[in-house]
Amino acid sequence: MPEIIIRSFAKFRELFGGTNSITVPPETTVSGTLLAFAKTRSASMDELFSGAELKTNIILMYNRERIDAEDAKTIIPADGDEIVIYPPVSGG
Amino acid sequence: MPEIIIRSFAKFRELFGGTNSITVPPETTVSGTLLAFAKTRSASMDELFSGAELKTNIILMYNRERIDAEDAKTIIPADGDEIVIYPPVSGG
Amino acid sequence: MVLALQKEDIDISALIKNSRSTKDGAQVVFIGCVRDDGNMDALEIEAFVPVAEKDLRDISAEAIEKFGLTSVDIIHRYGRLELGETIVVILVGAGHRSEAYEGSRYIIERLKEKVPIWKQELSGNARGEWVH
Amino acid sequence: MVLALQKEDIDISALIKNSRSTKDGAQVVFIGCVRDDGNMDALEIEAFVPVAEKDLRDISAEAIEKFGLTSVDIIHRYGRLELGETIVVILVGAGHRSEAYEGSRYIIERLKEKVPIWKQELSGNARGEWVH
Repeated sequence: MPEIIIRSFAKFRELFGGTNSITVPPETTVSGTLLAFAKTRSASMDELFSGAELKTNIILMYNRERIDAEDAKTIIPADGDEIVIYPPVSGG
Repeated sequence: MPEIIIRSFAKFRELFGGTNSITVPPETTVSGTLLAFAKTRSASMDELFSGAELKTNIILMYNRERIDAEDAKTIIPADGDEIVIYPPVSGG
Repeated sequence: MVLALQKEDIDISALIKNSRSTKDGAQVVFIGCVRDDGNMDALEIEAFVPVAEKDLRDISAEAIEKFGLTSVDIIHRYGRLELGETIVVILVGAGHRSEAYEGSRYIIERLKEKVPIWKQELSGNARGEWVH
Repeated sequence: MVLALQKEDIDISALIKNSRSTKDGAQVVFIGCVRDDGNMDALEIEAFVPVAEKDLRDISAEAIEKFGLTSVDIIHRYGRLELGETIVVILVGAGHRSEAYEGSRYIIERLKEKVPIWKQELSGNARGEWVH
């Protein structure tokens, strides 16, 4: 079963830790991987999902490329791939 | 008869010299003083006047305060007063 | 052209000197600083550095293309910054001032909407709000 | 707050350091430079210094009033300046970036329309056009 790395920044890092990994069944999408991850922590469920839908203010990267919530429902990460999640940015 | 100082900058300084003085009859306005000054030099007549009217792109100061062409027709400088004339500015 | 994230303070006069060319009629420098809003005594700045640096390169290329800039430098700091310290410096050069102002403004707005950098208020030893 | 005309080059980093306060979220520095337009190899800048300095004080007060700036510094050089040299530096501080950008732009536009300073192109030993 593929093991996927989940990296979190800022508020998400404080809540979930900076780097996690989760093992999911084959053919699990990015969205499904994050849902499986969220179920492992009570804090993350409410922060990341509204019901079964990823919250729209979460920024997602798959292997260092930005993806949107629709992409997250179709992309199937492979073993060792990385998903990055972060809240809206505030530099400058 | 009052002696009026006329200071010129930039292109006008090159044409007329930086500081001049001119003696005019009592009760001569700023505009009249400049007309008398212009008549002393062929270059200055065309640069400063269209007919008897001061050109609109000339900036005027009377004793270090900006005045407009209308003011120039009413203000009567006293002996030792200063009129400054300059072309449009271009700093920055 | 310096496009970087760093912990150290930023040498603004070296940037100005190194990026100036005789093609420049104007340079505009934007400096973001830690403002005392009364709720904190420092900021902790977190960045996803490799992605942020790639984003700065992309934003710089966009701004050069869009405004015909002659140069762009962007340096953003991370780590703990005290009140009054420099957070970010954006320096652009252009033939004329309009492009320089507009290019500078474009870069800071794109940076704030896109680049993975976050600010958290610190008060004494306590970690406070994430600033948006 | 430095509002001055001078022949000497301008120490921009000293200005930035001296004007910064913890009320500032942003500083914007506008630098005007001698651009090589292909027709000249230097500029001669002439100023009516006492009036220009009074105008800079007036413009600074207007900008502070209009945009709530925390500080304004304006230094304009005069005399002979070579290609690539600094002509003018305008530094403004503000709580937020919008006011800083808008205040800075306001000041340079007012300076260009009002303050008695003129530029003449020099080419070798020849005096050329007055620039507008």
